Order: sequence, then C-alpha cells, then structure tokens
Amino acid sequence: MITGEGIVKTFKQRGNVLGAREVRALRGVDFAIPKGGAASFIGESGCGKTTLGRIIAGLETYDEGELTLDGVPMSSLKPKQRQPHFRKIQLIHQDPYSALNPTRTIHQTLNAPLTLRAKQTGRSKAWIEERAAEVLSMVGLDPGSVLARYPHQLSGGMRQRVVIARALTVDPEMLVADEAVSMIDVSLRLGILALLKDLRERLGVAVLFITHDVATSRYIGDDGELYVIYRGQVVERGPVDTVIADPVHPYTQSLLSAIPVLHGLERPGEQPVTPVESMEAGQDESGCLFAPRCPFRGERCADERPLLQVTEGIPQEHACFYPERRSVVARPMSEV
Amino acid sequence: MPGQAPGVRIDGLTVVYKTPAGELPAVRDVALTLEPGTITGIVGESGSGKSTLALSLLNAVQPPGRIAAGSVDIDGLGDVVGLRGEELRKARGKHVGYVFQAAQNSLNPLKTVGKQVLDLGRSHGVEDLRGLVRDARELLGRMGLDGARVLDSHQHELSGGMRQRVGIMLALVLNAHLVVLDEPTTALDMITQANILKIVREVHAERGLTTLVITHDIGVVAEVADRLAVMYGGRLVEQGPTRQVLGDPRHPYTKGLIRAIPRLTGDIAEARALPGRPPTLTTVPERGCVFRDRCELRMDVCDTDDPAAVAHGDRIVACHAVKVREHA
Amino acid sequence: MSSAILETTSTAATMRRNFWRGVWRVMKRKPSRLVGAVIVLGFTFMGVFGPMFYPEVLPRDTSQLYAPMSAEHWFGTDGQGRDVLAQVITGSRYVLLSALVTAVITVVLGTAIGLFSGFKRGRWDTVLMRLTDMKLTIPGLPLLLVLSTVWSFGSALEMGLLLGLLGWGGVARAVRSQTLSLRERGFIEAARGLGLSTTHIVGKELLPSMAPYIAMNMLIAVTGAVYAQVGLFFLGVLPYEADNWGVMLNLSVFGGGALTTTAALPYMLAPLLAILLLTLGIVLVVDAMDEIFNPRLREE
Amino acid sequence: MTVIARRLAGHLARGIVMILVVATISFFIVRNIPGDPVAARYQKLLEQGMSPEAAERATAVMYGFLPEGTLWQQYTDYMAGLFRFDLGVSVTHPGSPVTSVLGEAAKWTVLPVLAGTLLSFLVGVIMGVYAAIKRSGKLGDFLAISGSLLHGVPQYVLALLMGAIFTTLIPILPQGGTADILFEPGFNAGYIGSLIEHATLPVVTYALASYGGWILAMKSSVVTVLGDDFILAAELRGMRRSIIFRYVARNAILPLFTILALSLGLLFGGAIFIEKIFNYPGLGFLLIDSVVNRDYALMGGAFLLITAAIIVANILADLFYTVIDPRVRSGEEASA
Amino acid sequence: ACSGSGTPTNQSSSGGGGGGLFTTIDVNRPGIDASGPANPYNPKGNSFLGYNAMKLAWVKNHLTDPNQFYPGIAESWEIAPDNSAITIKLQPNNKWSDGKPVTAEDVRLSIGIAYTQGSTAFAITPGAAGAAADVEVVDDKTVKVTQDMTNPSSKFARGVLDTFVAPAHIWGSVLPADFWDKLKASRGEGADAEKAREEITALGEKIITFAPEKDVSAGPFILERVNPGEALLVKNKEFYNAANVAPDQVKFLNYTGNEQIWNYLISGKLDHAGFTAAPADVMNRIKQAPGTNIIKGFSPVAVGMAFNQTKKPYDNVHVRRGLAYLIDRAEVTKVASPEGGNAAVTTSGIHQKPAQEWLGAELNSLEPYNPDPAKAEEEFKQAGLQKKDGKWALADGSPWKVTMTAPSGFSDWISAQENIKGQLVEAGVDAEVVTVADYPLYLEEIAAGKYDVGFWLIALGPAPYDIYQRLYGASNGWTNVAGKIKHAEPGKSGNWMGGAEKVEVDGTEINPGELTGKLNSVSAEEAKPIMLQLAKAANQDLPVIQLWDYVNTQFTNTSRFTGFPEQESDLLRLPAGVWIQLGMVKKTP
Ligand SMILES: Nc1ncnc2c1ncn2[C@@H]1O[C@H](COP(=O)(O)OP(=O)(O)OP(=O)(O)O)[C@@H](O)[C@H]1O
Ligand SMILES: Nc1ncnc2c1ncn2[C@@H]1O[C@H](COP(=O)(O)OP(=O)(O)OP(=O)(O)O)[C@@H](O)[C@H]1O
Ligand SMILES: [Mg+2]
Ligand SMILES: [Mg+2]
Repeated sequence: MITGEGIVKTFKQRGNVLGAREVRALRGVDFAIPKGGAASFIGESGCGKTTLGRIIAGLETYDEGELTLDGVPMSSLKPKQRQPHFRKIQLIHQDPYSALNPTRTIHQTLNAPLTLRAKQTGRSKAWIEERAAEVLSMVGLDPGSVLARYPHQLSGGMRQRVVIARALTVDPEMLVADEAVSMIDVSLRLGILALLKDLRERLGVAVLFITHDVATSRYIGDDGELYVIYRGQVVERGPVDTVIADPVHPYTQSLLSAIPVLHGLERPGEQPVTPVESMEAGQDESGCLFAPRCPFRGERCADERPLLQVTEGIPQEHACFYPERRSVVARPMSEV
Repeated sequence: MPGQAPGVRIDGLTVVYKTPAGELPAVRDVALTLEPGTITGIVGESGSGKSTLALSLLNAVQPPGRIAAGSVDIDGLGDVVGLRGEELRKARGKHVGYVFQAAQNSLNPLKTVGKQVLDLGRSHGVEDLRGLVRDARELLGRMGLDGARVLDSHQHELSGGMRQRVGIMLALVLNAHLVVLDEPTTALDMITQANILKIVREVHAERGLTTLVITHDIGVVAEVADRLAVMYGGRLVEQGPTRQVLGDPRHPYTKGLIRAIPRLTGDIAEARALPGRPPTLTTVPERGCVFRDRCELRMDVCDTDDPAAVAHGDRIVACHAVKVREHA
Repeated sequence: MSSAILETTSTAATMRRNFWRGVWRVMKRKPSRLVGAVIVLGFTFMGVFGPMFYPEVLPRDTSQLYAPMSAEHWFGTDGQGRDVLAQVITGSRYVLLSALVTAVITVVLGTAIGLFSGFKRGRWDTVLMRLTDMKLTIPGLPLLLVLSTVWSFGSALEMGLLLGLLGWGGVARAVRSQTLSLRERGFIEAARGLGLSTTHIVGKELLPSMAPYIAMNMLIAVTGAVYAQVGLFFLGVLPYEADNWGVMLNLSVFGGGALTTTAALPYMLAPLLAILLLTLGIVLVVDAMDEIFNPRLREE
Repeated sequence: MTVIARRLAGHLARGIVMILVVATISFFIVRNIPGDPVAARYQKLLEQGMSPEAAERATAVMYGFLPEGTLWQQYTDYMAGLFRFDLGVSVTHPGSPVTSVLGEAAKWTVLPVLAGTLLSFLVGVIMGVYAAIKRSGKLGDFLAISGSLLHGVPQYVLALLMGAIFTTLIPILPQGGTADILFEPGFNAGYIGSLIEHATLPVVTYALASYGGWILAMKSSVVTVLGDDFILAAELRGMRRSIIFRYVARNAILPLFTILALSLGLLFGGAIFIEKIFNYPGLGFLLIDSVVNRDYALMGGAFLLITAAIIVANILADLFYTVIDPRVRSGEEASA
Repeated sequence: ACSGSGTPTNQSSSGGGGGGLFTTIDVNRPGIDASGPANPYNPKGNSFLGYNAMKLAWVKNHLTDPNQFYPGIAESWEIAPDNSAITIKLQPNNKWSDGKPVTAEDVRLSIGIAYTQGSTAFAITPGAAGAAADVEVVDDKTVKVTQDMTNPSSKFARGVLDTFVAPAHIWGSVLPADFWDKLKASRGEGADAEKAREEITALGEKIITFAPEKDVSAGPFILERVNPGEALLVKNKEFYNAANVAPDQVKFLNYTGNEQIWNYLISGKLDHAGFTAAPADVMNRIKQAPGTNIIKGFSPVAVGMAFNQTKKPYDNVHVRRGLAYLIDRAEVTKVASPEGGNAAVTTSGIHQKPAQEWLGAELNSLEPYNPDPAKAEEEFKQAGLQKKDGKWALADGSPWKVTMTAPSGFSDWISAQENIKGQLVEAGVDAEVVTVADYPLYLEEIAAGKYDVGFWLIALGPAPYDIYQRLYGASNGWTNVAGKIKHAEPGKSGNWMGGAEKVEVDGTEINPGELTGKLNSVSAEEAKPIMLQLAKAANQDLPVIQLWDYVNTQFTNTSRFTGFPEQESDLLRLPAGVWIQLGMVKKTP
C-alpha cells in the first residue's frame, strides 16, 4: 500500500544572478495505491505526472506532505534507510532505448541487480543465470536469443520488455510506468499493456501508469483508478471507466474531448468541451487553477480553490464547484 | 478561387537509401493520387517510409537517399522528380508548403520569425515584403496567435504549439496550395493537438488547399483526412476514403492495426496487439509481401510475389489474400 | 549447475573474442586506421625494446661529424658522430614513457574529478569546476617554463607526473559534461532505482559509456605530452638528456645549424619525423575509437 | 542588454580574482627559483675579460634592482604595485620598469598573433565548411585528416619546418627581427613592407598551427548544424542557397567563439616556440629570456600578462557570444 | 633580404656621401633592447663600445702586458715607473657630437661615475688592490690620477684608462654636488664611511637608469634609432678623427642565438662579427660567402675540467692524473670547439701562447698528459682503484661513475662532456653527463660544492694574477682581502675545489694562493718565477685538466670594406668600432 498526502514539489530553476525562478510542479497531491492495485495519472504535458512518478519511485525528493510505503512514512527515515523501501518500486522509463545501457548486453544488464540480490540472500551463481532466464520468459522473451544481444539489436517493444524484466529482478511490489508505451510502435503497444496487466494478475505487482493517452489507461486492469492532474493538482479521481464515461470536471472533459475521433468507427461525443486556450493565462494562485481556461467558470472559481471532494450523485471525487456530467467521449459506431 | 488546389499523382515511386548493405528501398513502388482540394492522410509505423515519401513530393530526399524510380506529377509544376536547381527551389515553398514536426526545431534559432519571413520572401522574389509580413501576421492571427508578437520572437520564446502554427504559417504565406504536414502533432499534448488539427481543417477549407498529412497516429488521420493511405515497410498496402478504410479495413495489416488501437470505450478485450514486429530497412524482404511474416492469411505466393495494388471501387489494396477472396 | 557456470565463463570469453573481432572489423573498415595502428604499435615496440638493440653509450665516429644520410646512417650522424636514428630509437623510451605517464595521470585524474563533480553535483561541483576553470585559464606552456626554473623534472616519470598534473583540466571538464548528460539517461536512474552500488554505476555503467571519450582523450594527451616535453627540451630550459628528441632538436638547431646549413638537417628531421609519425598514427587511431567502443558501430 | 551588463560584472569579478590568484602563484614560484641573476652577470663579465674584482664591483650595483624585505613584505609590495600597474623593475633590463619592457614586447606578440589567428580562422572556417559538405568524399577525408594532423602537430615542428624551408633551403624570408632599421618608422611603404616581410614567417606559422583546429571545429559544427531540422526546413521552404548558407554559417560559427578565446590562449603559449624559432621579440621570447636570466620581476610580469590576456579574451568571447546568440541574451540558457 | 645589399642599403647610402653602411653585431650583447637608453653603463643600453661609447683608451690584446693601449678619448698617457700615477692628455680637438669640446671635466665626472659603478681603479672598497687615491684636473685637457700604494696593482693604469667617458654637460646632474666629499669619506673606516659607500653604490642605480634625451657621443658615431631587431648609428662629424672614419652608418643586427649569426654570415650580410662557435659545415658555408675572412687571434681564456676534491675519489691526485691520461683532448676539441679552440698542450693553468712567454722552455718540462691508457691504469692502481669485469671501481669495490655537470645551453661544453663520457666509457670508466637548467644555477651549485666534476674557465689573462686567480683564488679557498691572503677550509666560503693549501713543487713547499696574491703587485720579471712554480703546481696537482684554449676568431667581409686587422693582431679583442675610429677600415674601392 502506497499513499501520498499533500505532496508538494517546487523546482527552483537556477536562473541568472538575480533570483531563481520557481516552478510549482505539484501542489498537494493525495493518492493511494493498494497492493497489487492499479492507478493511472493523466494530464496535459507539464502537469507534473512524471515528477509525481519519480517521487513515488524515490528518484526525486518532495518539499511537503508525506509519502507512506507499507505504512512507513518516508520522511521519518534517513535517505540511506529509504532505499530498501524504494527498491520495491521500480520505474519503467518512457524511452526504452535510453533506459538500457547501450554498451552492455542484456545478460550484463540483468546480471547486475541479480548479483546484488544473490549476495543479499546468499544465493548461488547458478540462481542468477536461472533467474535471468526466468524474468525474460516472464515478459515474453526468449532468453536464449536475447541474452547475448546489445540493446540496439532489439526492437522497441523488446527493449521495453527487457526494461520490465530488469525491474522484475528485484521482485518489486509496484511498477511505475511513465509513458511506457508512447514510444512503442502502435501495433505493439497493446502487447506491453497486456504484459503489465498480466504481471499484475500473476505476480500481484501494483502498476502506476502515467500517460497522456487516456485510452491506454484502461488496459492495465478495469479495477484501476484514474487520477486527472492539472497543474500539479488532482482535479478528478475515480474508477477508470466511470471517469471516462462520465467526467465531471471541465478539465477532464476538455482532455477527453481533445481525443481524436476515429470517424468510421466512432461518432463524436455530444457535448465536447473546448477549453480557452493558452495555459499562460495568469499564474493566479488564489482561485481554481483551471478557471482561466474554463468555459463554465462561475463566481466562486476566481477566488476560491476547489478541493478534491465527493458530491451527491457523483461516483468519483472531483475538484470543481460546478460539477456536471457531460457526454464528451466518442462512442463506437457499433453501439448505435 | 476554385481550381487552385492542385492534384498530385505519384506513380511507381521508389526511394532507396545507401547503406553498408547496399541500396535499400525505403519506399517501394508507391502509387498515390491526391485529389485537388482533399486532405489525404498517410499512416504507418515508425520506419515505414512516410517521411521519405513526403520528402519525395518536393524531390527533397536527403542523401544518402535518392529517388530511384517513379514520378511525382503535380498540377502546375509537372513531374517534380525531373526538376532541378532553381526551378526546384522556386517550387518549394511557393507551390508546395512543408510543415515539420512540432517539437523539432524548424526555425533558425538566431533569427526572429519575422526576419525569417522576410528571408523567405526574398528567396522567392516577393516584391511587396511589407505585404508579406502583413499576410504572415494575419495568418498567425487566424490561428489564434498574437501575430505581431510572434513575428518579433525567436524560436526559443515560443511553445511547441506556437512553433507548429508558425510552421504552418510559413508553409502557407507564399500562397502554396499543396501542403505537406509531416507528423504535425507528434509530441504536442492532446489539447494542443486538437487545436492544431482544427486549424489544419479550417485553413484547408478556407484557402482551398490540397493537403497531405503524415502521421503514425490513426486518430489524427481519422480526425482530419478525407482519404487514408496505410504504409507498411515502404509500401502502400491500402488506401481509400477514411471512413471506409477504418470501418471496413481490407488489408490484414490495416485490420490488425485498427484492432491494436486502444479504445476509450467499448470492450477492451476486442483490442489486440499485432504479433511480430515492424520491419526496418534491412529486414524488409527483398521479394514478396512485406507483411507476410506477421500475416494471418499468409499464402505461398506471398513469399515470392509482390502483391500488386489493386483498385476495389474507391479502395486500393495490395494483398494476395484480398484478391483471392474477391475473385473467389 | 556447474554446466551453467561453465556456460557463463564461456559466454564472457566469447564476448571478449567478439569484442576483438569487432575491433578488427572497425580497423579494417578504413585502411588508414590500420596504418595508424601499425604506427602506434611500432612506436610502442620502439619504446619498449628499441633501447635494447643499442649499447648504453652509442658508438661515436669522430671522422663522421654531421654525416649525411647514408645506408649506414639512415639519418646521418650528430655532432659527436653518433647515429641519429639510433638516438631517436633509444630516445623514444623517455618520450613515450613520460607521455604514457602523463596520459594516465591526465585521464585518471581528469576522469575522477569530472565524474565526481558531475555525479555529486552541488557544492563540490562548483568548487571543482571553478578550480578547473582556473587551471584551464592559466596557459600551460608558460607555466611549465616558469616551473622549469624550480623543478628540473629529472626522470621520465617526474616529467610525466608534472605534465599530468597540469593537464587534467580539459578532460575533467569534458567528463563532467558527459557525466551530467549520461546521468539523466534512463539507465543510470534505473541502476540507482535497482539499488546498485555507486561503484557499480560509475564503474560499469558510466565509465564504459564514456570509454571512447576517455580513450580519445588519452591518446590526445599522449600527443600533448610528447609535444610539451619535447618542446621544453627543445627550448633548452630543461636539463639535457643525450638522446631525448627535444634535445636532439635543440642541438641540431642551436648547435648544428640545421636552420642554417643542410649538414645537420637530417639530425633535426629525424626527431621531427618521429613526432609527425606518432601524431599521424594517433590521429588515425583516434578516428576509430568511437566505433570500437560503440557496440552498434562495432558490430555492423 | 542588462544580461550583458550582469555577465560582464560577473566575469570581471571572476577575472580579477583569477588575476590575483595567478599573480600570487607566480610570485611564490618565481621567488623560489634557485640561481642568482647577479652571479650570471658576474660570470659573463669575467668571460668578457674583466678582472674578477672589477666584475664583482660592477655587478654589485645590480643588487639594487632586486626586491628587498621579507617575503611577506615583498608580496604585499608586489600586490599593491599590481593595482598601480607597477610590476617592479627588471634586472636584465636595468632601470626599465617591467611594464614598459612588457609593453614593447606585447606589441610584437599581439599583432602577429591576431593576424595569424584571423588568417587561420578565415581559411580554416571556409575549409571546414568544405570539409563538412564533402565529408563523405575523398576531399573531405583529406581535409579532415590534414586538419587533425596539423592540429596535432606541435607548433615548433611547423615552425622548424617553415624555418628550414624559407630561411635555409630557399632563403627568401628574413630570420628574426621586426623591420629593417634603415627605414624610417611610420606610414611609409618601405617600413610597412619591411614589417610585413619580417612578420610573414611567424604569422604564417601561427596560421598554419591553428588552422587545423579551426577546420576540425568548423567541420563538426557545420555537420551538426546541417543535421539540424531548420536547415532542411529552410531548404524545403525554397530559401535561396545564399540565405541557407548564412543560416548554416551563423549557427555553426557561434560555438567557435568560445574556442576562439581558448585558442588565443594557446597561441600565446605557442608564441613561445614560434618567437624563439623566428627570433621574434614578443612576449613568449621575453618569457624564455627572463627565465634563462632569472629575471624574477620580468618573468612574473610576462606570465601574468599572458594569463591576463587569456582571461580578457575569454571575457570578450563570452560577451560577444551573448550579443549574437539570442538564447543566451534572453537568459534562457544556463551557463554551460 | 637574402643579400646584404638590399634596397634599403642603397637608398641611404645615396644620401651618405659614399661612405656606405657598416653592418655588424655586438657579440657580447644579444638582444637589442629598443627601450634601452643610450647609456654605456646600462647593460641593455644602446651604447656601443667603440662606436658611440668611448673609453679613455683601448686595451691592447697583449699576451703578457696588461698596460698597453690604443688612444681613445686620451691622446697619450704617462705612467710612473712604479705605477704610482698616470697623467692623461686628451685629444686636443675632440668634440662631442653636439659641438661642445671634450674636456678634463668630462673625464673627472666620468671617473666619479666609475666610482658608483665599481671599477678596478676607482673602487670605494677600502684597501682594494690597484685603487686610485686621487684625481687631479691639471688643465683643460690633462688629468692626473694617482694610485693608493698601500695595496698596489700592476694593472693600475689599465684600470684608469679602461673608463667610459660621458659628457659632463649632459650627465652632470647624475652626481650630487657633494659627491667628491662623500667619496673622500667613503675611503675611510667606520660608520660614516660605510654610509657614504652605501650612498655611492645607491647612486649607481640611478646612473644605470639615466636616459639622455638624445645620444651625445664623442665617438665616431651617434645613435640614430633602434627597433627590437636592429640599431642604426650615423657618423659623428665632430669626432676628432672623423676624416678617417669610412662608414657613414653603422647597423647593429640583433641576435638571440648563434644560428642567427651563422645565417647573417653565410648570406654575407655582416662586415664584421665577433666570434661565435659554429659547427664545421656551417663554418665551411661561411667561408664560401664572398669576401669572408676569418681572422684569428689570441684569446686569454681556456677551459678546464675541474674537480671537487672534497668528493671521493677526486681527492686523490692519481685519479685526476689517470683521467688526464685517458682523455684525448684533441678529439674533445675537434668535437666541441673545432674553430674556436686549440687543444691544450698540457695543464699549466695558462693559455698556451702566454705560457711560452711566461715559462719559456720550461713549458716543455711539464708533463703533457698525452693519451696513454697504460699510464692511466698505473695511476688508477696507485690510487687504489680496482678493475672489475673491465670496469674501474672504487677502492672499497663500490661502483665509480664520473658525473660531469654542465649548464644547458653551453653546447660546446656539453659536446665536450659527451665526448669525454664516450672516451671514458670505452676505457672502462663509467661516466655520465648531467646538465642543469642554466648558467646562474650552475654557478650557484658548483660554488656550493654540489658537483663532482664540472667545467671551469681558467687562464683569464693577460694579467698574471688574473690567470691564476681562477685556480688558486676564491673557488679554491684563497681570498684576497685588502692585500691579505686568507685560506678557507674546503666547503667553506666558496671553496669548492677543495685543494690542499700547500703543495710541494720541486721539493719545496709552496702556498699557491699566496703566490697568486703576490702576482698582483710584482713586476713582469718578478712574476716569471712565480708563474713557473704555479704552472708546475697546476701541472702535477691537477685541480683541473686543461682541455682547450679558446681562440679569438673574428669574421670580416671585404666586399664592402677593407683594412681590417691582420691575423694575430693585438686589436682583435677590441670592438670593430675602435678599428674604425683609428682609421683602419676603408671602403672597398
Ligand atoms: N528538474 C526540473 N527542474 C525544473 N523544473 C522541472 C524539473 N522537472 C520538471 N520540472 C517542471 O515541473 C513541471 C512538471 O513536470 P513533469 O515532467 O512532471 O510533467 P509531465 O506531466 O510529466 O509532462 P509530460 O507529459 O510532458 O511528460 C513542468 O513545468 C516542468 O517544467
Ligand atoms: N539517412 C538515412 N540513411 C539510411 N536509412 C535511412 C535514412 N533515413 C531514413 N532511412 C530509413 O528509411 C526508412 C524509412 O524512413 P522514414 O524516415 O521515411 O520513416 P518514417 O515512416 O517517417 O518513420 P518515423 O515515424 O520514425 O518518422 C527507415 O527504415 C529508415 O531507417
Ligand atoms: Mg512526463
Ligand atoms: Mg518520419
């Protein structure tokens, strides 16, 4: 069980001589991912998804709030002590090429963490070899043909599988997949998604899926939760299908409206929402962050920040003063 | 002004790249017609030869590549493959506009956008440079930007979406009526993408253009294109009106591809990945169907013969299996 | 079980074999690289074994002072009637040895500082880079000249040590920027996420990725060191060593009049040619470094 | 423009600190040098046939030019003098302040170095563009290899070869000196001609020595820029070749300015060999001379001046960079 | 630029009235300093001896007599038989280049300046040998200088006449009004005298830095302009012998290395050049240049291989003798200094030529130390050295290596040592050559006794005291303080040679240092027997092995000028400017 409460992260950019520029990447994010569960973070570029994912994987520090792994609050530990906890959470990078060392064979890549593990648990060398083959088989690769190769000799999909296999060598409890399929060829994407789902089911590994392609978030399991993030804040949260089918936050609705319609297979949603453009509009910190772009903004939005809440008749949590369901997503033709 | 939109006929186009293993075709024997005034979309996975095809439209394949065979006939220009030197240069920009991928930098980092517009004007002998700048400003305004400010900006001062719009402006400002957009929305976020696509559609209609959109994202073509062509391993395997191709794909690759699209709604179990992996320049088989390794309908003839592109009404499909079924 | 272990060792061996085969492939790709490798190997041989072919004190023939080139004396003789070629060969050891020491120190120190700085970042980085900046700003040769008045760099090792201590700045700077960029690469982060030790990350992940870079710098440092020390000897600010190349240049020009008449010209040309050849060899070999260490380019 | 002012301020502060540090280092090195300038002169007088006692008395006066007081006192005097541009008096040029001796010599270094650098910069940059364009051909290969070779070959090798060719084998150029004394100095053809005649060998050697570096740097820079998308984009927009060439050139030359500054530094170093070999009375020559004669003040001064020149060159290059690169100007790019 | 008579020469000679341009170098002063003042006291000043810098008289290059001169500012002089005084008569119608006459006042001022600069005759050190006691202006053209006879020197006249003369109307301000009083005070004892001496020495600095606005010369030429490469002098029409001065202009070429001089000579650019060592091939090329002449003459310098006798085994005379028998000096000279030196016939401490004058037939009685391995072996055995596997080792069996040190840049010395090393190694004596960075360091370290074996200049004549002072002077323990000779222990007070204080010659024990000190004041005839004793001591005791005697070799070119001195001329150690002012050099018809 991994939970975060009010996580805040501010980047200080080392600008010029006169003062640094601050970027508020996360402004108090709450989340909870159960053991073996699934969660997806979606949002526009720059909204803080990656930052959050890296914080969860222990690769980035946070300024405020608390991250709790299996009931242990991380801020109570010294950096050294946190490491074993974070090892249970493995990050799968977006770019499978840069995630593998081009100068090392797959064999060498897998061996390093396995050797460490063997040392810790007192296992033999033979175990390392066995285990390497095992994790490769787990991700659907043939150990015999893959082990001796260099990353550049593999396709994108295979590389991504190797990255996942490497994460599996340390028996993680959770995988954080940051845009894990966006650089994979379209025809192979589903394969990786299916693999993640399969790992969840077989090994009970929780998956945190970060994407801006909302549709893919459905494929890691229908029990998953969707977190919609806007400018470092969660604006809507609920079961994947519920949020997609009945989004209530105007931002979620804008996002979903922006998804291209497969004319011929689908027909567009009836109430698409087009946000006012340009994110630059005012960094005003008091009101709703989305208000400047929101076509439905009301009086309260300007001065008050809505918090994530549950309201009558709406199954998901949301952060909007005027929640309203709108049918924005395209429907398959066949449903007609 | 009707009739300004040119038609384009690509025929038998083969483009090869020189590699240590010899000259290998990245685009092979492609035939494609762009009807005047339509938006045609080309989809294909990475390395399928889309960009190469797009560059061929301007006879701009970069070395070590070259157009080995075929013709690209553009109304009002003739066969571009035959054009050389100044003629070719003049055709570019004035007749054919080319829009680069968004996140990449298609602007000179050292010059303001306005100065680059002027360079463009001078290159094409525009006499009324003021008028050109005015046009540019209007175009930018049309796309929802503050034209004056953008013209005064350097590339690094613009966001990805803004750059992309500047790119479209530069492609159109000389009044080109054939526009090629290579991956116009890749690396942009969804909302910006939707905006750009909207702009593409509107500008296309307003200015009476013939447009070619190249992308790996079927969603993008489905959203904007009238006609859709699917590329695989350097070949066009299927083409036809967008709705027809999406609704009723014929080629097994198209089918597989469409099935592999993650869907927002509906049964997730319907979607499945295509087994195998896309070919690269070196793994494309020399003879026979390029898709056969991943094909469910593979037949013996696929190993030996290239399937010809055969018209089926509005649709053109290059598959032995489809032919067989049709004839049967 | 044991067979599995055997298998691993044999895979390692095959990989090593593959590496060398790859190197051979890379070298073969351009004949110039082979030439370069032959030259560099030739000099190495010369430095290691060359002096063994000659007596400790070269025979002199006072009837043949500054003799012209002949079959007997390929590059003539010097002002003492000693064979010039023999001096170039016996002198190569000092030059090459100290160049090697320089290169090793430059690279080890530069890489260590660059790695540390780039990997730790923060305050250490700032301090180290300020230091490096300063080092890079102070011109090397003038500093050497000034230093030569305090320290006479007696042995090849001392010479190499000093040049190395003066030369690491560029490497440190370059390695640091490489480290900074590699650091952001997924595989380094992944290794950290997997809990791998810093030693592993630096030794097995970072360093191999920088190998072509380091190797290149090493070779360049060799030429730089040869250049600097021969230069210092040539200027005559360092104590004299009979068969040092720089001393040969000095004696030929300032003693033999190589820039005045032709008699001592071969005496000057021989060490010059040696330097030129060595530089050429290294330049040609450097050209192959990138491909040797990049498995992609190596295997193709 | 404030960015420039701010950068200038930062650079100046750092430059001054550097100069002070270098001054301190050179002071202490120089004061630790064994050997006695007076003894050297004494022995010289003996060799000229002066009697030992007379020689002793004649050299006694030279002690007056040696610094006095404790080391610390000497140091503070030296540093205080530094701020008054007073570097003490030279022992080998008795009575002449070091600054005036340096000034005279600097004239003869700066001019040829600048001329040589400019010459090689121009030729090297043009050849570099060529080498980049023809990089897959024989010509490109040849240019690149010759560039590396020239770049790798020590300056004294070039200088010796040039000297051997043009003063020994085909004696058409003078060896040493600055101009024929018979010409009245000033703006007359004879004097200028004589100046040029004497400077030809050093200048051409400077040029040759740095030419290789330029060709290599320019080539790689042009190759990088040619690979940039905006060049292809410009081509596809049908821009004129001349305009594209300008785009390439401006973008490719930009990074060379940093190298230019560094190379000026190297040239000052290299000036030592070239000036020694061609007997050109510049700073490098002076430095050797002062080293051989143990002229502390002069040695320290020459070393300091050479270093200061490099620092100033670096500052200028950076400012220039700031002016012409809009990215730096607007403070976007953190200093590399 | 390849030929001496380029365009510029022709240009200016057309204006010069047919005298032409005399091109030369000043071998004693490499590196013309464009910013140097026209000041003869400044080592980098642009004052060229014999051209625009004048002395009272010019010292003849005599083998034995230091007191022979050619006239300069002085037309004639009279030396008292006991050397107690000299009366100088100036040239009657000599003028400075600005038209003012040269007077006794100028001489008096110059003598004052000489005190500040330290000179032999005008020394402020109390008790200095050969110092002047008084200067008296007799009349406008006559000056009389008397010697302080408490510690007289036979070279007194030389010390006086070898004095620069500067124009008082330009230089007058450099000496304070009370200078002569101060000088008097300084000759005494006590604190006041000490203070006065300090003040006078301090004046020296001021004088060295003095820069006259314009060169004012009483010599045949005046400085016109300088640049870092060359200096130009033009004829001084006021010079007393101007009518006989042939060249209109003199051009001094800069040089910073010998190779430059070689190039000038080969291209026939120089009308005269002092000696510079050159390798044989270069020498041949120089000789081939049209008009080139080589004039050789006596040079009172020799070089010896000196031992530090505090180091083993060099403390043993047999070792030194053994080495002397092993070294073939002819070969060494051939390699190291083929044109500039003659192999020493033996080690006498005196240059071969004056040795014949001083020693006569006795010279032949000295052991010549001709190469003789057998004798060497005998000597080594006597010294207790052992021969093991063909190599000589020390008495205790430890290895022996002759380590010779030379300053780098002294190419002839290094060549010689390299050659000696080869010879020794062949004879089974291990040897090596070590160099130190430069000459100042070499001097410092050799004086500190850091080297076993080094090269040392000896026989710096012609004054007999100067000759032996190099062997039996400060470096060997004897110091001459106010005429008193003291001996210091080896390793102390600069005694690095560490020889014995007394040696036995022909059965009598002598103290070579004291004998050398005596040479300062005795007459030539009295000196002869002392010289013989010292020569014998040096020959048998071998504090050094004399290797070669330098030869004064000068280059002239007769294409443009003739009338240069003959071979062996006594003018040869004087600058060519003196030859010119004496009216010798003439334009080639
Ligand atoms: N190391 C950093 N230094 C400074 N700012 C940063 C840093 N990392 C991220 N940011 C800023 O924090 C914000 C959130 O970035 P983050 O990468 O988390 O977004 P994201 O949602 O992953 O975007 P994308 O979809 O583009 O990957 C952005 O504005 C980004 O510019
Ligand atoms: N310069 C080149 N040299 C060699 N091969 C090349 C070159 N450029 C492209 N190719 C090859 O040609 C094929 C087609 O490339 P192209 O860029 O047209 O593909 P694409 O469909 O645009 O792919 P992407 O989606 O990655 O942009 C690829 O296999 C590629 O490897
Ligand atoms: Mg991200
Ligand atoms: Mg593409």
